[in-house]
Amino acid sequence: MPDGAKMPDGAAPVLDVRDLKTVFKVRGGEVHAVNNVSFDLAAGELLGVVGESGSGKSVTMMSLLGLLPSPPADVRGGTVTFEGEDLLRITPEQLRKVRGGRIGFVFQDPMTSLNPVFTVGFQIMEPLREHMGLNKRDASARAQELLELVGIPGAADRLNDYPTSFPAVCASV
Amino acid sequence: MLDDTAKPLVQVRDLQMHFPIYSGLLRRQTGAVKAVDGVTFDVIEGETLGLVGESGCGKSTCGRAILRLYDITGGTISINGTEIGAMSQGDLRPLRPAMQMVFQDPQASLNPRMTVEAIIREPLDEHTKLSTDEKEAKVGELMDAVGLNRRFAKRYPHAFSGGQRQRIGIARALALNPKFIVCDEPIAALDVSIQAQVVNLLEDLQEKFGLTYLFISHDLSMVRHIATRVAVMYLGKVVELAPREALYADPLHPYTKALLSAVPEPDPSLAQTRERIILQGDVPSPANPPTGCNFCTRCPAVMDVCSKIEPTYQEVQPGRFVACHHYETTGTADATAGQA
Amino acid sequence: MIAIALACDPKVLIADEPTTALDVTIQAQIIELMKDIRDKLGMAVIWITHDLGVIAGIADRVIVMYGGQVVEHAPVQELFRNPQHPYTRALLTTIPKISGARAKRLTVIAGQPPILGDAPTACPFRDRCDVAIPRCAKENPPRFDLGGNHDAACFVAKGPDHAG
Amino acid sequence: MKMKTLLMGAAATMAFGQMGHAEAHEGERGRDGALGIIYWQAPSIMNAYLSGGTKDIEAASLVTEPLGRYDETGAPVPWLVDEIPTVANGGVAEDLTSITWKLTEGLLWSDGTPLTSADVKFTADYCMDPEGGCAQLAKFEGVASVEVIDDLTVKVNFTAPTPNPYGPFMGNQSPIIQAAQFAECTGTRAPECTDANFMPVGTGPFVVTDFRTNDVIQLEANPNYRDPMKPAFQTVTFKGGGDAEAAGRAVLQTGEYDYAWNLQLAPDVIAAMAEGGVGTPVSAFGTLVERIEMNMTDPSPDLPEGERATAAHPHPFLSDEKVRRALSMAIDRNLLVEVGYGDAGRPTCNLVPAPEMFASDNTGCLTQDIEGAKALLDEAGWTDTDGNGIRDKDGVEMNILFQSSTNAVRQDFQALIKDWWEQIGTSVELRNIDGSVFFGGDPGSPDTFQKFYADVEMYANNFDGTDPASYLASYTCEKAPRPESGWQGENINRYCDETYDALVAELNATADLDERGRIAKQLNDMITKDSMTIVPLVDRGRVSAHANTLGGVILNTWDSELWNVADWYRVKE
Amino acid sequence: MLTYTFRRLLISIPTLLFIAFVIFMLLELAPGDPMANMPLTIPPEVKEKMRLALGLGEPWFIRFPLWLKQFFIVEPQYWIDSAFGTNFAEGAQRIISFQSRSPVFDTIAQRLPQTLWVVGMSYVVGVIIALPIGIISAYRQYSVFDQAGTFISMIGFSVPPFFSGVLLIVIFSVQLGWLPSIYDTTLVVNDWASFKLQLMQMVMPVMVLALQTTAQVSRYMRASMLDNLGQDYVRTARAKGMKESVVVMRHVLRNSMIPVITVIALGIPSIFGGAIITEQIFKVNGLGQLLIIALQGSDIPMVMTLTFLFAILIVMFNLIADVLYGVFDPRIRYD
Repeated sequence: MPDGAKMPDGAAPVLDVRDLKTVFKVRGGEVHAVNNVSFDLAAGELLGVVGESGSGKSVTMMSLLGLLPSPPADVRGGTVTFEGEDLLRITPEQLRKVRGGRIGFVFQDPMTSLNPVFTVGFQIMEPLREHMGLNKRDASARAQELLELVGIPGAADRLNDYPTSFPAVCASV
Repeated sequence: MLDDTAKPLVQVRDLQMHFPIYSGLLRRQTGAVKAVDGVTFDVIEGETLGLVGESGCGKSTCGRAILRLYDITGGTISINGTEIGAMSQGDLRPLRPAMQMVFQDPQASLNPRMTVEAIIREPLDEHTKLSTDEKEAKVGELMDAVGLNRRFAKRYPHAFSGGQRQRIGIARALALNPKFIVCDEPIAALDVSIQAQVVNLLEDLQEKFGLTYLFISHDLSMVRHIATRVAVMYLGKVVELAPREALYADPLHPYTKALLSAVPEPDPSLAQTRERIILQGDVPSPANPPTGCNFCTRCPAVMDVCSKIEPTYQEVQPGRFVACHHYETTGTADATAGQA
Repeated sequence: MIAIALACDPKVLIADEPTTALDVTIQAQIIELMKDIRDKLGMAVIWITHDLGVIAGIADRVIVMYGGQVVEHAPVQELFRNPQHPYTRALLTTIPKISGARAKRLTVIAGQPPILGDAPTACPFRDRCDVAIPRCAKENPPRFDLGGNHDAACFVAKGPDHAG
Repeated sequence: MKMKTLLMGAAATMAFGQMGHAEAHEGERGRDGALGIIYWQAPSIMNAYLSGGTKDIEAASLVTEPLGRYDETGAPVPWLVDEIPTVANGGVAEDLTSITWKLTEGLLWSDGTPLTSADVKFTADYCMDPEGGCAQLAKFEGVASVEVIDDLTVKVNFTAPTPNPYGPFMGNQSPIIQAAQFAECTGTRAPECTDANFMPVGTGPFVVTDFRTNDVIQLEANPNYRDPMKPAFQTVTFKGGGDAEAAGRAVLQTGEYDYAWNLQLAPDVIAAMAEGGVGTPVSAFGTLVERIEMNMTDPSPDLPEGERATAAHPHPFLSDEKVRRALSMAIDRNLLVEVGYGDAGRPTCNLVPAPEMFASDNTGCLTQDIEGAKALLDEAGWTDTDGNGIRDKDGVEMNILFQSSTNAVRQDFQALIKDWWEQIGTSVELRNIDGSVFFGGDPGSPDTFQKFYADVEMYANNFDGTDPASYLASYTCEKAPRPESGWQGENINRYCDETYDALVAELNATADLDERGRIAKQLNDMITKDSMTIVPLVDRGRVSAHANTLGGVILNTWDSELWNVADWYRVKE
Repeated sequence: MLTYTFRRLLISIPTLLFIAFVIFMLLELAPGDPMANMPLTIPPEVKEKMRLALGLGEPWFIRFPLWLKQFFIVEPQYWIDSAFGTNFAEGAQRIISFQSRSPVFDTIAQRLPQTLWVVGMSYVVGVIIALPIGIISAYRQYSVFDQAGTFISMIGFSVPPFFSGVLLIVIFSVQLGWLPSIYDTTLVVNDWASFKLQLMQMVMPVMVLALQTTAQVSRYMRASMLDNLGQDYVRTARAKGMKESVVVMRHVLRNSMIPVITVIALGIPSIFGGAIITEQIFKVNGLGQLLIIALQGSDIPMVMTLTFLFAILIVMFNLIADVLYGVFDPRIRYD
């Protein structure tokens, strides 16, 4: 019986999730949305998570990073080891620095996941300024680099666009 | 050549649906979104015609236009021999029972304040003179037919899962014994395991009631499963129409090829080896389509002529229609003799 | 969106259904892009999806979730070639394919997905399972190691001898 | 009990007032600082000739003054003249066709120019200008001309002998305005002279410094006022708007204002406010009588338009004097007063309840007598022959349509009276009509009080000044509203009695005051006590309030409440 | 955007003309007579003369164009004349009130300051109080604070000003004697003492009115915040590791403010409409009181002009609200 999904070789995993348990408090009881989920992730590996809606795959990932609103969500147990720290035990402030800094998150619907009232550039620059302490000019340059990296042509001009004027493909990359 | 025994139930000729764009101080019409721009095809009685394409290509608009949910800009639509393209909405009303629609989002298309029974009965109230008891019996039959428990007749839509809600939508469409149903992305909002249930249901009903479907979807594998023939739309036009097997085995139009190659292959060994055609760029705006061939801006096999002359939509092999210059120049003799 | 996630050179990128709402052609572009970026930046990626086709083309390993639990875990080739959990098997047969033989009729997983409630004391898939045994209703199966870095939470599927 | 307190309060005020006079003469003008007056109806203009509203006329009385006024007893007092002209002192011509006023010497306008007889003549011309829309034109009825005899003497000529020549220039509705200021404002231009209409030059104790229409008026002591010791207050703030309750509160409870006008409030509300001990309510009675008018003609809608409610068709049952008397007997006036007016009302049987010299002593109606009313109807042959509970005679049933204007107190009254009348065997249907329609006088509307398309109606009316002659004269035959007269006319009952008409003529030819009093009482009795054409209910008085620190207030219902504001002063603690 | 604004302005011209006509005809057909409040003792023929002197003798199809001309041509000319010392108006007849016989615009100009001070201030105060209440209520949904906010809103919605106003007066003016119960419109603020007096007399009416604004706006704010807090982009912002304050005050608030700003803008015309009841209670004789007195007195020119001005304001602020929406929300494009 394994402890959970193990990496192919014996190298230390980047992320190691053990027995994660998340419960939603609802009127008249609790919903066990994530139940003793364990897996790990090796450096450079691409792990697929398959399941239908309601199977708990999104909730699992949100639990890792404390993105679920609490209440009603309550991450009950388990450990999430990332770079030697247990993400479930560190302070919210420390966890905040992990989010967007060392762990990135891409969501489903690019249209609703981007804030419609801020420019794309502003939204890319926000974490740069928050986590890497870049000034406005450097952040802008880096944002441009990133857009080029993800293959958006005319990155410099795109920075000042709002998400709505972005085609779906560009918004998601 | 089409099989002579196959009788077209729906004939669409040069259908156009343009939405005007107004601008300027006096709101003069300055252009139009050419959502559907000259579409021609038949739907043969008893078949399922799949209509595929990317979002924004006009496939949904096309479906709605055929049912005359819009006042169309041009072209003709004949259903069961009756020309309805230019009919007034009032004159259409008695014909409505024969043509129905199943919508994509069962959540949004069901009135949350009506019970399931009321939702299914509503078309009966509108279009038939059945007694209350007869209507009740009919609602029960319909619920049986789509696999909904009759006990749930008094419940409201929110009490049902997505798949069940789609069944309610189907039952409503079936209430008036239609011949022709436009299914507009009926499974897009459903989970994988539920999609199969709904598709099987649609197939069963087709067999049982002799229905004809126009099945609009962006899910090419599901269309391959359900459709007998498939039409591929790009930017308001049908670029290719062919029997299912032929289309999937040997797509003629470069767009169809790209589209098929982009479908993910649920077999890792095949997935590794498959060669993908990745289309570059964005779909142009239907308000301002490119000159010549609509696809010329993204076509991997583009030629000079493509950006100048619009290719003719023509039958290049028996039962296979395509609109591409490659088949005009390299086509067979009967292709050059083909009608406009 | 991806640009934002990549902004600070993360070690791990979690992508939650990043292509679900997109057309196939765009989905293909994104998948290619993600592969590129991963190769370039060397980060680990968790890719959440309900589309087995996407997974087949991109993942190294896969975990399958059902009812809030991991029901099967395997390297991608292994999973597709040799699915052990009945749910995984059903899932693979449910989806029609773009190529190959066309099934006359789609396989259906009967019933509805479970409504999650109290901590499960039984296998969450048992009501829809075609190989369920009485034990499935009494105990929630743990993940049995099937060898080759493959495990499945199913009493019926357990044991490497079954894997044949 | 409450009445007593009020009267004692009033008496005390009077006493203070008397003392105050002595005290007030000792100081110099403006010594008492600021005075705050609050009227819950806000003045919109300071020209008495362009407004019928009491609020406007009383506000104007702070600035402009008539030649003579009436005091709190209704007796005339000279104001800008040395004496009131009478036949006895030669001021009124023996043939009663003219009156000659002699201005007091040395009077100045607030701008320092002298007041002359030319101003008096101008005032008359201003109001009598046919284009001007003067609201006080009635005051100048029968005036043929106004002559300037010399700088201080002015003579008013009448077209006919006028036994009461005190219409023009007497009382708050007929103040003198300055010719120089209004010279360009006659006729159609009258409404356009905003400056003059808002800030008139006057002879009164105050002048306007700031006028905000429908809001507030600021005034200061007139530097050229005739008595150098007056007024005691340097400035006046005349605030308008809100409601009577708030005005009462500001004087009786918070003490923010010194004088509040006409507190039309439930008696217990005023009593509760007065407990604050900051101010005192005062009350006084005038000639405003709430009454029921009997329709002497048939208002039946079955009659052709043009004949309906005209003398051509006498009323089917109200033309029987005994019926009218029985209806009057069934009413408990004391209860009505208690319910509707409290201290601000008293039961009356007279159309002319005051002044004393004109008021009849009839009190015969004050006791309710339902049984007597029933007996009277039986005696007159009105019995219930068909057993439906409603008396009838000769096939005519006593179905009464009773209309009034929309007003809470009136609807209470209607309900009570309906009950009493139904007790004596009639059926009563009630109607109430919006005041602006009921009193609007639109000849096209079927709902005006003049048209009287009902059997009985209830409202209140009064007369200006102290002389009831023209008021009583409005009940002559020819004053009945008729289709030919565009339904205009004050004799809305269509009462017609030659004896009454003759007596009115006699009154109009009599100058002797005692004799006039006798005739007036006789006329009053004819139309009320004797014929029961008009059934008076309540004599409505007025309650105002002043701060305890304000001295000199003498509430006057015959003139402006502010008539003696020059004598008001601050009571020293 | 500019074209859109301009086009909307053009459309509002016929709209407003139609509104003017409707108001005029309503007043024309309404039962009411400027002479109704005159004492009954005034003989009818005198009343008739007075009526003619007011211009009521003319039929409506003469009076309506006359009013239009006075409103749109003569009155602006007078403004220009008084501002630049020109003489365009040349003594043309302005719109004159039946009651005060003075130009209605003079009276309106006189009333505007106190209305703006009291009603406007109450609006500002109400909004300033409402926004934090709404934000915190939404962020801490179902907390004690939220419940308290709901309670206050309920009071604001359900307690009418004629009750709350009188209650305040009884407590603070009658019992405690701290604040004046009657607003002094003549007070000139020119030093610290008079400023203090102004504040004191404004406190009660402003609070009474602000309570209502607070109730309304805080509910909108709360609902809008709740709407946005559940949006995907909030999750994105958190996933980017933004501070909670940044998430709420920048991402959520900015989006939530869009509909609230519209509501606030749409509420502004009501400031000019005055607060009839509150003005009446505290004797803040502003535009509301002016309108009600004009109505009571059948002062047709005043009622007509005031209602039409309100109509203009409502139309304009509707436009402003729409334009603001376009300015603040990049999703909206008017073209």
